Amino acid sequence: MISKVLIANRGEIAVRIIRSCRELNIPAVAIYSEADRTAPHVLMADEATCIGPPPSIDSYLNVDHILEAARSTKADAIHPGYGFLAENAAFAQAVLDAGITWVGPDPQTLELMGDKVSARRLAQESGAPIIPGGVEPTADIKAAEAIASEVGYPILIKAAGGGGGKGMRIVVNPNELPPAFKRARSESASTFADERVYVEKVIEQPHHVEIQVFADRAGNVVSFGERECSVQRRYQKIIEETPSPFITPEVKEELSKLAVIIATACGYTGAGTVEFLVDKNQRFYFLEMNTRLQVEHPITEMVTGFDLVAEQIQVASGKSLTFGQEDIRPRGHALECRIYAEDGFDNFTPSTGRVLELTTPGGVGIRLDHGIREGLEITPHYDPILGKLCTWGRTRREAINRMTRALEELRIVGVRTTVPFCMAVMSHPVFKQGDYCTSFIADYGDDLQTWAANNKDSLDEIAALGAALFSTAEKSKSPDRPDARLSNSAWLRIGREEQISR
Amino acid sequence: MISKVLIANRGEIAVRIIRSCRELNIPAVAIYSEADRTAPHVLMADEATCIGPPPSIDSYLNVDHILEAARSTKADAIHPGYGFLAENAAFAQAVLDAGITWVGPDPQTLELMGDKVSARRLAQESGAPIIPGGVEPTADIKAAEAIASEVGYPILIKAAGGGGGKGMRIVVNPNELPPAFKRARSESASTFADERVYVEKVIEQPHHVEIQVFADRAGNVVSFGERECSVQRRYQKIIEETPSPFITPEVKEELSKLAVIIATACGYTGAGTVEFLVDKNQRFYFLEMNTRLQVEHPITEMVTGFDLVAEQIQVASGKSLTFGQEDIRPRGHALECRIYAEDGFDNFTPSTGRVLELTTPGGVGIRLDHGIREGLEITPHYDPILGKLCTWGRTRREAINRMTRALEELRIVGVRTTVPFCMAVMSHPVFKQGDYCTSFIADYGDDLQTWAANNKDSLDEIAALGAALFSTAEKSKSPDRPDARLSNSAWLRIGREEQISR
Amino acid sequence: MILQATVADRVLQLNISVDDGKPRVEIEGHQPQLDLVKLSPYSYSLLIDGQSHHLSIRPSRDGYMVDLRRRTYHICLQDELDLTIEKMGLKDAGRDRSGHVTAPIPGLITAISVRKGDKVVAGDQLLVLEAMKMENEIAAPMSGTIGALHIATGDTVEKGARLVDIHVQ
Amino acid sequence: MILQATVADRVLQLNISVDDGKPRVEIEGHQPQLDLVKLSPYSYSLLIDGQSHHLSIRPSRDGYMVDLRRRTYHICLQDELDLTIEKMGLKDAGRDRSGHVTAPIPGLITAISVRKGDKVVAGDQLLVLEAMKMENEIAAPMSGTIGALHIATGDTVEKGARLVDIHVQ
Repeated sequence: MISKVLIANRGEIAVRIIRSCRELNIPAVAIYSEADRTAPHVLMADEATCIGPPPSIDSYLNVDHILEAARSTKADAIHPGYGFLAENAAFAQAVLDAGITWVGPDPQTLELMGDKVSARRLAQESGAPIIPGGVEPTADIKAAEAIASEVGYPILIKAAGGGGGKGMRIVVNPNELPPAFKRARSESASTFADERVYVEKVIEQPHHVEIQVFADRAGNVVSFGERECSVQRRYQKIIEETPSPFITPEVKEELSKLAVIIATACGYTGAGTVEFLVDKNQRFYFLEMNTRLQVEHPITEMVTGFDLVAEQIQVASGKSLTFGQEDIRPRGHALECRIYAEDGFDNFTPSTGRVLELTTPGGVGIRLDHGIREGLEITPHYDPILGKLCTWGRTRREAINRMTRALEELRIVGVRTTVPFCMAVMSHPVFKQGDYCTSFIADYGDDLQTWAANNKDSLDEIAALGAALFSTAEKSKSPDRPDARLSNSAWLRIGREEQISR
Repeated sequence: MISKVLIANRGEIAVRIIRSCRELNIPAVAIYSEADRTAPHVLMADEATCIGPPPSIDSYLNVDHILEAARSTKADAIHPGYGFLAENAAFAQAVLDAGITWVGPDPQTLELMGDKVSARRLAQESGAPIIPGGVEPTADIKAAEAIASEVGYPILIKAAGGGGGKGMRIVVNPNELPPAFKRARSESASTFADERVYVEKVIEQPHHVEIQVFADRAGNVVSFGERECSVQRRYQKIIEETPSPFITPEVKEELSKLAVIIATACGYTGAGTVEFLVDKNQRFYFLEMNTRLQVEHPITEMVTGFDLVAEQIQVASGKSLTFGQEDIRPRGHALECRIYAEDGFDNFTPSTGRVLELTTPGGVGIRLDHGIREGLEITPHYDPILGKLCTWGRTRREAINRMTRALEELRIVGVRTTVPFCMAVMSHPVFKQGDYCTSFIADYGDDLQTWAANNKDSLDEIAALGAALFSTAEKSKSPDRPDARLSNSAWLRIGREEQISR
Repeated sequence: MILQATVADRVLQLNISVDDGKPRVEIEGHQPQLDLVKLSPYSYSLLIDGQSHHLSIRPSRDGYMVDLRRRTYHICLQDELDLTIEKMGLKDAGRDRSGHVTAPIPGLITAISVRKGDKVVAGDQLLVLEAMKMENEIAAPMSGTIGALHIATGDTVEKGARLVDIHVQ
Repeated sequence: MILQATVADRVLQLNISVDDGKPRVEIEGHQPQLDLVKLSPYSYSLLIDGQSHHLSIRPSRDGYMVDLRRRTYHICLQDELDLTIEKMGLKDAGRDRSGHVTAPIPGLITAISVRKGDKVVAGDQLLVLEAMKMENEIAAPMSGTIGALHIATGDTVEKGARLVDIHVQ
């Protein structure tokens, strides 16, 4: 049994985990860097311990401090959330060595599936196709040329040690290969200290589709169905939905089956995600397995009714699943929009500042997970995710209309967010038809900009009126610029409201 | 087709209706009294019109002003919400006479079901049992005595024109009848201008169970299942749930069937609720029909997935139901706690004041509908409902644990609310077992108080520490009481945080 | 500095000092690690030995109101000087022979039945206070002569607001 | 009073007056009914001919920032005096021969490669600005001599903050 959980994370995911701990009646310990003393996860937790200065490397990635925090608060389990140390096998091992329960798969499984080569090999042995060419990375141009001519151009070159799009390039014909390979190899070496790269077939109009799996120690493994995650910017997801509007029931069935086989083969426990690419002809390829809770897990919770974090804690405490595959019956349609502190119309430039106002949406079919509050400073130290807004509808159309309504209700003033960008996506005909692939943002970026500009123009006058009334009211209050004509009841009313408003 | 909806209401229900209008892409017009200029329903609506001074009689009940607002904003439909004019047949008729669509049943149906005598007669003719004795009200002591001896003591005397418990008394033996009848008759006459009273059999350990029905103009009528509403104070509901933890599947089936027959018989359209009392032996009696949207409709939406307000608007615009009885498949368990501006531990005394802080709960399985914001003044003019917190769980137990967690997260500072009272109910063993009837609060009020006191004691020291640190920090800032010992970095830190915090 | 905190019917002794730039409070014989940070005009985060509490603290008429875990605590704080004054009975010195009738609930004054100088008997109706659709008759708690009326018909009053003074003969 | 509002590339004329105690604004040839009420330190409700708008308004470096329907508008307001000053070219009078290198994104200064007095060629690396895990090299936009450095390693800077001055020879 678990009697106290330390959450080795921050932000919305730490808040998310605290909620499930509360519902299970298990006390939760927050850790925080000096920059996060007043963050919501600290306010909501039962206990909170400072584990270092703002830089992640000194705090949220500081294994010794985190273990010391667990010892001093007598936490007997650690939930890593996602990111930071969630997929770090050495950390998981250190947690186990300290006699603490690790809410996640075994360190051996983290290691096995964290290595691209061994993960792909396991997938292949499990019967999952992998992208042609991408079995072993290489630093040798001759080997690269051989793979390329075997799988056919265009090909993709990708760093072996990396992710997030770094060192990635597409090569359309053989002449371009040697220089592109050379540059990718050196970028890969400098960024990831590993000069090997993958040479892969380019998948046309790819869809990113993933399967949520769940396993206990007794060997029960189930699939919670798929999520379509093809709205991406810089190879990072921004909008997800379930069910996928693209894949056929047959493909869905097969991906679920493969994901369960893979999870079984690697001895998985807890919540995991098997990622696939699906091309325009519904041909699919294993991509990788994420050996942790996924950012977008709430949409699966919305359609299935399960609390995946609570189930993670139950499994970690040694319990077997209390449900079988037949109990997982998705209903309706769910969407997630990630709320990043980024300007979606300015190349997703990060934004920092103080949250001056926060008003959250409510009512039917809404779920909001966030880690901010009014008055909180958004610093550049950490991942820019502020929260996730999810909607559920009986139909995809209802979920989209609800998302538009909820995005309109969500007021975050003080930092720029991806809210208006997500509103533009919701109104785009290609998205509405469910007919998009991973190049959606690249292909339709101009449309989305235009939508933003159209809506902006019509509101210029209102904004100008607001500013003019505000400035005139301010001047009429200021003693050094008394404007007799404007010091009248209308302006005084504003002043009075202000005095009493807090 | 409806092109613009005026919402003849305020508070959480006006906000609720605006949300569905938005999702249907229909502009919404808010009306507001002078006390509500900055209320959320005004801020969220597309348009807003002032319809008079604060007292309801001059604003939200002012038929002429409301119709004028509809005319001037070119609204072609009026949604009345609940309360105010929602069940007023004359208003509904005036709306229709003005050529405006009424989102509700026909005025004739309002009239028929609004009159207790005709409603009970119709229910009886439809095959629904009614409480013995309660067919016709009377002002005659002889008739009262005859009914009483027929149905047997104890009996209940109840005003014919009233509701909300006014003029109600229980009589245990024949001697007490004449004086009790006399007092009830005169109270009834002075309060409702109708001296007639009902003399009814007392139902032992009654449960208040109601069926949500829905009908279109084409004669399709469906049942959305039941709600158990037995946690009541002063005959007003405070906590509701679905499914009922008490009634048997057979009773549930039969109540649904009867409700559909009654709705069909009265020519109902839109959303309505048929209320029953169920005694400890599962014997049931028709109580009344509420010919409007019910406060507690969200829990039905949570288990069935339907948006009842959107369906109301569709039906009002002339469309037939796009679903049948077989499409209504409730899943899991939902609970509602009403958040009133009342002190649940001080006899539900109303509380007024400014909302100084509002933090809303989020995450898995939560729904919040409210009509407040930070800085809003809660005035004594209107119904004290601030909002409704609903949770969904795969099981009743999960929904209760989630509700406890969500009530803890909901911070409303500045006015007293029923939040702590609801927390006490969630932790009470009788409620947890689902073994409660309408006398629950009366029977276990002391337990709930004790729970509150127990939890209070343990937190006294923390509150005292907070106040002491606060007062010392305040003093160290104040120039007229400089306390050198305390003007140190720790206190300055507080001061600095304050300066930057807004 | 010694403070005496009264919370409902409990009296707590607090000894406040400063140690190495940090506030130290001894309460009920123990001295917890404390960290108080302001979040917003009314809201504070207080860590007590690492236990996290989210409080609202604001001054009130007779002390402080603290909101904690959805309950409101009224805290009266007295330092040595306050306690000395109380012991000497100075606080009662100014009390006059007036009875103050205060509002038991917040509401609207919809009717006033008395005027200044009227003689009333305990139980006589003074005024009607309407709150959330309920009419509440406010009766004289004692016999005497009506002094000042602090309200007029149509006024909104807070709970505890002084409504009418009655001078006892 | 005449105000000129610049919103992005649009210029709007506003004529503000008071009529019977109420503000009247003529904008683009029409004069809507207006009602502005403050809700919180930054938040306002504005009714324009009954159309409801929930805005956030706050002063910024060069005017006002208005948040409306989830977008931020930068509004520059100029009255007759401001416009006269601008016409006379007085605003440009103080401009010197310095190039100001500003932060293109908010972030942390993790390295500085130049010192005051250094000569740089356009394209030379000046410093590294780290934002949300990405390192951004900031290069000299022009050749010249480094003047003032407004930042130090470890500083957090806002978007648009002045980082380094370059004097053009």
